[in-house]
Amino acid sequence: MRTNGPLALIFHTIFVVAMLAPIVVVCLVAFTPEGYLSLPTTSFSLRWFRKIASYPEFVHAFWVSLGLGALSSLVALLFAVPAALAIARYSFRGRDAIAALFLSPLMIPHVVLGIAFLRFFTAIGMGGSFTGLLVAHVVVVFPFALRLTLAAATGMDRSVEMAAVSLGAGGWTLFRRVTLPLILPGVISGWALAFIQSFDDLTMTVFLATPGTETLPVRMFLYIQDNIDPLVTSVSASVIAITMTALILLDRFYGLDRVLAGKSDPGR
Amino acid sequence: QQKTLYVAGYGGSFEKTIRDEVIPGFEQSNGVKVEYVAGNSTDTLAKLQAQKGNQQIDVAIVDDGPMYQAIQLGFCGKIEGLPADLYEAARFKDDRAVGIGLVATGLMYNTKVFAEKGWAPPTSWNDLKDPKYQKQIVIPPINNTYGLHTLLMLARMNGGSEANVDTGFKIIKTDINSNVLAYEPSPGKMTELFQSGQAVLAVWGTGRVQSFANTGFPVDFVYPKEGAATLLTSACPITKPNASPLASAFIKMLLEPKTQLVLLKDYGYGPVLKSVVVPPELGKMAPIGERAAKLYTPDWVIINDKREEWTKRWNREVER
Amino acid sequence: MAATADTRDGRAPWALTAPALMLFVGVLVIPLAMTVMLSFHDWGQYKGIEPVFILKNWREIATDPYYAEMFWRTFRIALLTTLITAMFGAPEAYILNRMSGRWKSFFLLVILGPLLISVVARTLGWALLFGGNNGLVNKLLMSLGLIGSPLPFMFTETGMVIALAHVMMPFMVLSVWTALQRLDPQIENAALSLGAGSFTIIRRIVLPQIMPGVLSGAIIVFSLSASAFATPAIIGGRRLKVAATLAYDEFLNTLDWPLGAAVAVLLLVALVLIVVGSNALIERRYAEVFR
Amino acid sequence: MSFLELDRVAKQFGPQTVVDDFSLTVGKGEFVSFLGPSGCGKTTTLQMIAGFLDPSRGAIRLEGRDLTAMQPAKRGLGVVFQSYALFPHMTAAENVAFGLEMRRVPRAECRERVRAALEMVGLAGYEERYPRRMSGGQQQRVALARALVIRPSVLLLDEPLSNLDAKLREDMQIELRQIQRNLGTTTILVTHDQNEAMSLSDRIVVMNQGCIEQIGTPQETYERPASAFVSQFLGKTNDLAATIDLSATPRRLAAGSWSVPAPAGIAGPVTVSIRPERIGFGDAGIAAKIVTRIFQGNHWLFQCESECGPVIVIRQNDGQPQPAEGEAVRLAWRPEDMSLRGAGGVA
Amino acid sequence: MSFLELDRVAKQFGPQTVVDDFSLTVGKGEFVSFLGPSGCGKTTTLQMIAGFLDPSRGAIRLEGRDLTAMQPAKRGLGVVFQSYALFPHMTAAENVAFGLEMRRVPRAECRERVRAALEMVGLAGYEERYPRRMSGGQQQRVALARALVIRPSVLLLDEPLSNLDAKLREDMQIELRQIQRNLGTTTILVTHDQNEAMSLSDRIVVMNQGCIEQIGTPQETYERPASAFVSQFLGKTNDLAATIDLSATPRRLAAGSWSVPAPAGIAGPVTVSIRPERIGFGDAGIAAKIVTRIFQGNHWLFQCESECGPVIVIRQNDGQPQPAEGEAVRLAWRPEDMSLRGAGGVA
Ligand SMILES: Nc1ncnc2c1ncn2[C@@H]1O[C@H](COP(=O)(O)OP(=O)(O)OP(=O)(O)O)[C@@H](O)[C@H]1O
Ligand SMILES: Nc1ncnc2c1ncn2[C@@H]1O[C@H](COP(=O)(O)OP(=O)(O)OP(=O)(O)O)[C@@H](O)[C@H]1O
Ligand SMILES: CC(C)C[C@H](N)C(=O)O
Ligand SMILES: [Mg+2]
Ligand SMILES: [Mg+2]
Repeated sequence: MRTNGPLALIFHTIFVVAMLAPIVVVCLVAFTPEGYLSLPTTSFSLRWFRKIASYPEFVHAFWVSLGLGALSSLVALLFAVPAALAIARYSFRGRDAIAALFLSPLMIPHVVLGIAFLRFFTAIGMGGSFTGLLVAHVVVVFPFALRLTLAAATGMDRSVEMAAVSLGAGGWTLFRRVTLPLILPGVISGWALAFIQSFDDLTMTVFLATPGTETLPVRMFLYIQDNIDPLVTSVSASVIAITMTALILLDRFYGLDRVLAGKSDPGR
Repeated sequence: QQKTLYVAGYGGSFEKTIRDEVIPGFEQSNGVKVEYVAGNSTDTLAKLQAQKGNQQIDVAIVDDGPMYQAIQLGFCGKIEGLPADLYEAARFKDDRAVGIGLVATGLMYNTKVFAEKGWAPPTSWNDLKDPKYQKQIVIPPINNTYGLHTLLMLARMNGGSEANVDTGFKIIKTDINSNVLAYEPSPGKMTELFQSGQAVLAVWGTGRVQSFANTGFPVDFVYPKEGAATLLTSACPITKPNASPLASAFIKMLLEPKTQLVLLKDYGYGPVLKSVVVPPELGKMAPIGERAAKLYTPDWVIINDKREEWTKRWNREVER
Repeated sequence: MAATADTRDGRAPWALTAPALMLFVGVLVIPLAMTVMLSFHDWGQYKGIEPVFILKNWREIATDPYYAEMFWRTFRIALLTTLITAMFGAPEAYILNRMSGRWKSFFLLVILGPLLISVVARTLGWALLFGGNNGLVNKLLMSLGLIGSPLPFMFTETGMVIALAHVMMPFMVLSVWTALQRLDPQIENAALSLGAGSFTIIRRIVLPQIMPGVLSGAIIVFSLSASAFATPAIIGGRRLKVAATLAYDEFLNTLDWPLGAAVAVLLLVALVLIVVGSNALIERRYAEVFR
Repeated sequence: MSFLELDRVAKQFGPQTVVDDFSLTVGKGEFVSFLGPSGCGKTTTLQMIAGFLDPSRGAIRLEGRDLTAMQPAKRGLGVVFQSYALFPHMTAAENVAFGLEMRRVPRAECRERVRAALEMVGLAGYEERYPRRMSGGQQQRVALARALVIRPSVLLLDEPLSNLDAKLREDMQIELRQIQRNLGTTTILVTHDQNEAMSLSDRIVVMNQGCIEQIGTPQETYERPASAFVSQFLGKTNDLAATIDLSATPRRLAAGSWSVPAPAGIAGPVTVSIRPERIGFGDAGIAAKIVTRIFQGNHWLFQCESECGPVIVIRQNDGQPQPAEGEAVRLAWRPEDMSLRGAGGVA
Repeated sequence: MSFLELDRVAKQFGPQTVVDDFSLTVGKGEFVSFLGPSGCGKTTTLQMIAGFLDPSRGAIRLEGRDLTAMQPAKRGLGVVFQSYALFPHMTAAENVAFGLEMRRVPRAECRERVRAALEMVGLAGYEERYPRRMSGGQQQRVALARALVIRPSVLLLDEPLSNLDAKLREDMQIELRQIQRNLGTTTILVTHDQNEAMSLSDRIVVMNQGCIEQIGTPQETYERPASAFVSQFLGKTNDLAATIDLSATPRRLAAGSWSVPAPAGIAGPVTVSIRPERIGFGDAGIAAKIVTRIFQGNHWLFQCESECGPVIVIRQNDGQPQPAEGEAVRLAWRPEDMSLRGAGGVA
């Protein structure tokens, strides 16, 4: 197998540094002993991490975000995967229009979506419910699930599916045992982006969240109403730390490349 | 069945204060559950408009500017039985809302940077024109009350008035605009710009500056010699079918001297009741006593009439 | 070649899209239709929203060059962002794909990193790096004597594009990476044996085959950048408004929802046209890859 | 009994007709091969039988029932694809086990049958290997095992042995034949290898440009080709230009210096077809010179330039000295081994 | 002159050694074939020569220069992959033109050469077709045209004709041989087809389990196999158990009722190897019964059960009546056609 040349590795290094720089800075600030945003120079302090403990609503909001993100991206996949397969494989009348409709949540500013959903849910008596928030998130993250699944499904070798059919696999089994594993990299990437998008959304969620269903970004946004202080950075650093821990555990017990590259032979 | 009262108000430390100091007592004495819906003034107002005719919120706490809009749009009900010793400035027409805290709009500056550079602390609105602050000033935009005050003050100092703010626009456009780093309404962003050293001078309110200074950051507030304008944090009960009488009760609780002192301590709000006695250590910045008396209170009747037009003009002339 | 017989194709795509279509019609189309309706309503400072049918807002947008300027900036920024993410993200995905298993997943996650922390904290990072005289990078560059005055970043269009490209990068990298999974490495070897250099292989052999992925990434990035609110608001500030911040302003500060709705609907329509148009163009250009 | 029936089947891709007017009846347990030049429509026909492509015209019936009405999964087919179509995300064993799992074969039996199938194709020990890590021939054998293990009632094989060496190929052929005999599996084999087709099939279908040229037993098609195409395509054939000399009595068929008594009913210029393995080197016959001599293991192939044009000759490698390149020889054959064609057809 | 040299090359995949101690010197313009069972490491070796895989040990030199130091693109190779590896997003013509474009061949010349190349492989008229819309054999031919059109100095062919019918295959073989002769192209061919290897190659490399078993001309490897493996792998061989009877004078080699004078230097139980095409039916010889008779076009294959075990016999299809299945026959061969192995090796 061909490996990356020195030029590629230099490019890669610069790329990764540029991607990480702002984040590293934020994480560093989390360790400041000062009461305001500053890079720790002489000493590091955990005071801003300790302070998280005195805001139980942050912890609660984290769980809400986690649950909402996981649930909405999962539900979105349930709808998006079949739709993506249809769009990738068939040319039928209205295909382009449907594809455009499915992508439209990407194209509307989230403020507008937030208010549109708030009006709509209020009108149908679903205002302020978690279901409403969930449905809105499903719609908003749907395009990610769709587009990435689509990227994996277009141009897939169909004879493999035919082989499965000839061996007696039909419908659901065919999908679960053959089609899904083949498009798995796309599905997982789609899920990851959908999850993160839901986890990160602020502008729409501000309108739909009610007390008890406030997400972490909403909580942080409200927290910095009067003042920005390093708590924002320590919360961000904690989220990163939690994510990394989860991923390392996943890698240990399952293998990340299996998740990300699908189960097919890793080494080629 | 226990009833729920929805109170919409600012997030952050304000929310914390209300949750800790006001809500428990209120719930106990009224046998009701209070849900606090956090959001800044504009978010709350947008929610009111979106849920028009089907309001969830019972009490709204917003800045005075948005409050006038809310009243105009008919969202606010009448408050019965307001205390008598309310400052006149805290009253709204027909008692459709009431001020719960008094804030002065003036200048905030970074004391450490000023000291390092050997600059004298600002004293006047005219200091905003000083070219040495090139790209280091932050002013909230016009749809924020602080921005509106800046425009009004500059107009008044130069012979204008609420009815005629042309001079204000002209000065901002020609003399101040080049010094302005950003027209930033968000308090979080404002503090960030100071903390990262990008801004050193700003137009802001006493409440905000007080809590910023409380974090240990070297900033101070200046009442400009031409005068500072009054800004009110205000509350109103929301009109809705079978509105709860507890809405007014909740607002009145906010006006109790005990609550007023808490707001002063935690949030730098000047009390709106003449009768509240302020302990000296709490009143360093807040508009109290004599400072409160000297404040300039804009004429909102005229402003409201013109505001839409000014906003358009500001967007097209200043922020471009 | 279709796996299911041609005659049965008639119903299958509809059956597969039906659940998603129902979801969208149920909870997106109606609110969107309400928003479109809203854009034809009247609004006044005192009266609020009046449910009448007038063209006032649309006329205003059409005639006032202020809006044209905002939209022009919006699409300029979105296009630049898309180009940058494609130019850096696609090669990076390619490099990642050639790494060995463990490094591959590690760096993939590193690249997802920016999305894990909220916009607020992320842009804070940019401000600390580039903001004013105290920005780390600026300080470093100035002390090295490479630049005389700090590089302007905050409140500039450049800053907006860079910050947007930074957040959008994972979308591009992941999309391209997904498409790369399907590539047969022997095909690259074939090109190599025919005398193609690395660059030619990428341009002539790899790129056309991963076009579905690049297209997906570009569509996501372009749409998201054109409708992004937080990053332009925080980095660009109010003086560099884009369509989304404009709509935000009308919705939240002025409360003139009909005007805001008109701006949003226009943005949506423009984006749909651009995306569907370029999608069709690229699918036609690379028809063989998309079947 | 007609088990599988193709009735005037045709397939078009866009404007191009790729298979046309294809009618064939296959009996239960029969072994039929499709032979034909590359691109003549063999794979397309097979795919239609498998139900992966719909015929543009005509009908395909399995046990009298229209195929299109049956779910592909329900047809009980075993298919080997020309491109293998292995599941890339499954090991060899998992690939083979798949069809059994679909049939809910108990776990233990399944394991045993998979083991046996892999052993049969010579891949014992490769159970845990992923397709991408196997050689071309190994992949092909996994595909074969996968199709055979389910003991299908119909086997459709598209060049299933094309990447195997002669030895293994023969083993597999024997395996195939045995399975087909023991289980009564109806088998359709697409192959480019004539020996394979001839040694395995009950009947051979020779195709050309989407149409059937001839259907018959191996010996029929080889010895009594229905057309010039078939005779050229199956094995090698020498076509020599000759004339029937009417002036002589009895009439003589002559080519160069060589002449034999002519059969009746034909006159003028004719084409003489003769298989290369029927030509011997002798003292009489047409004069020729050996141009190249190619060693082919069990036989030698001679390309000769004769007075009647190029002629190829095959001689069994019986260990006797063979004529060298450049040597002048005489080529002879028995009159009954040649066939005559006049201007148009077969005589 | 050694043009291409492999010096004790080995390749490991993980713990598994797939090619080991492979040394070979190929002269300029030589035609060498790799023959060996499926999975023996042919593709792997070829890929190392092409530079797509790095040897785990050993060196590969092209014109004396280490291959790993040369850019793959600079090696002037033409490669045909076992899996074709066509560019799926390019038409047949674009696929073939690619290598020419890389060499900056002028547009008009390029077009002409592409046309000629496609015509040569019988694909004139398929210029605009995309690979996915072609049959297996057509794709393989595009791959071949793509490799040949650049007139490479080294051609590496991995089963380039496996999906072609016999006729086309022969045309292509002739093409290949001609190109190789005219341009002096050094060619390495991986094939599972012995006839192909024998008729094309100057030398054959017989591989087994990653190691070289024998290198030699086609006739050498067939007639004088270096090991039992080679003799079994190339063509068919009958191995009969026999004994050398020391009690008789002169010593005799006997199997069943058959016996001949024994050669010197060996004693006890031996294995007699004899090629099936060297066995004739006669009046004397060992007694056997014909079990199956398989028609193979230009020859017949008989599987017999003899008194010394199973024996296969190949007879040219000379048109004479052949023994039928079940018939009792006697099998005979010339003493010089058999080879003897004692307990261990080749005698
Ligand atoms: N990537 C890989 N990882 C591990 N083993 C491999 C890999 N590629 C090939 N092998 C193994 O190496 C051996 C040699 O493979 P190679 O492809 O060279 O065989 P081959 O001689 O070309 O066989 P065939 O005639 O079937 O194509 C095989 O046993 C195969 O399973
Ligand atoms: N999807 C398609 N679209 C258009 N033409 C096609 C398509 N698939 C095959 N063809 C054409 O149909 C003809 C028959 O193809 P088919 O695959 O049936 O040939 P085949 O007999 O299997 O040949 P081979 O022995 O080379 O595999 C070929 O000329 C091929 O180019
Ligand atoms: C992709 C998102 C993180 C973009 C974000 N909502 C913004 O406006 O910047
Ligand atoms: Mg085929
Ligand atoms: Mg191979």
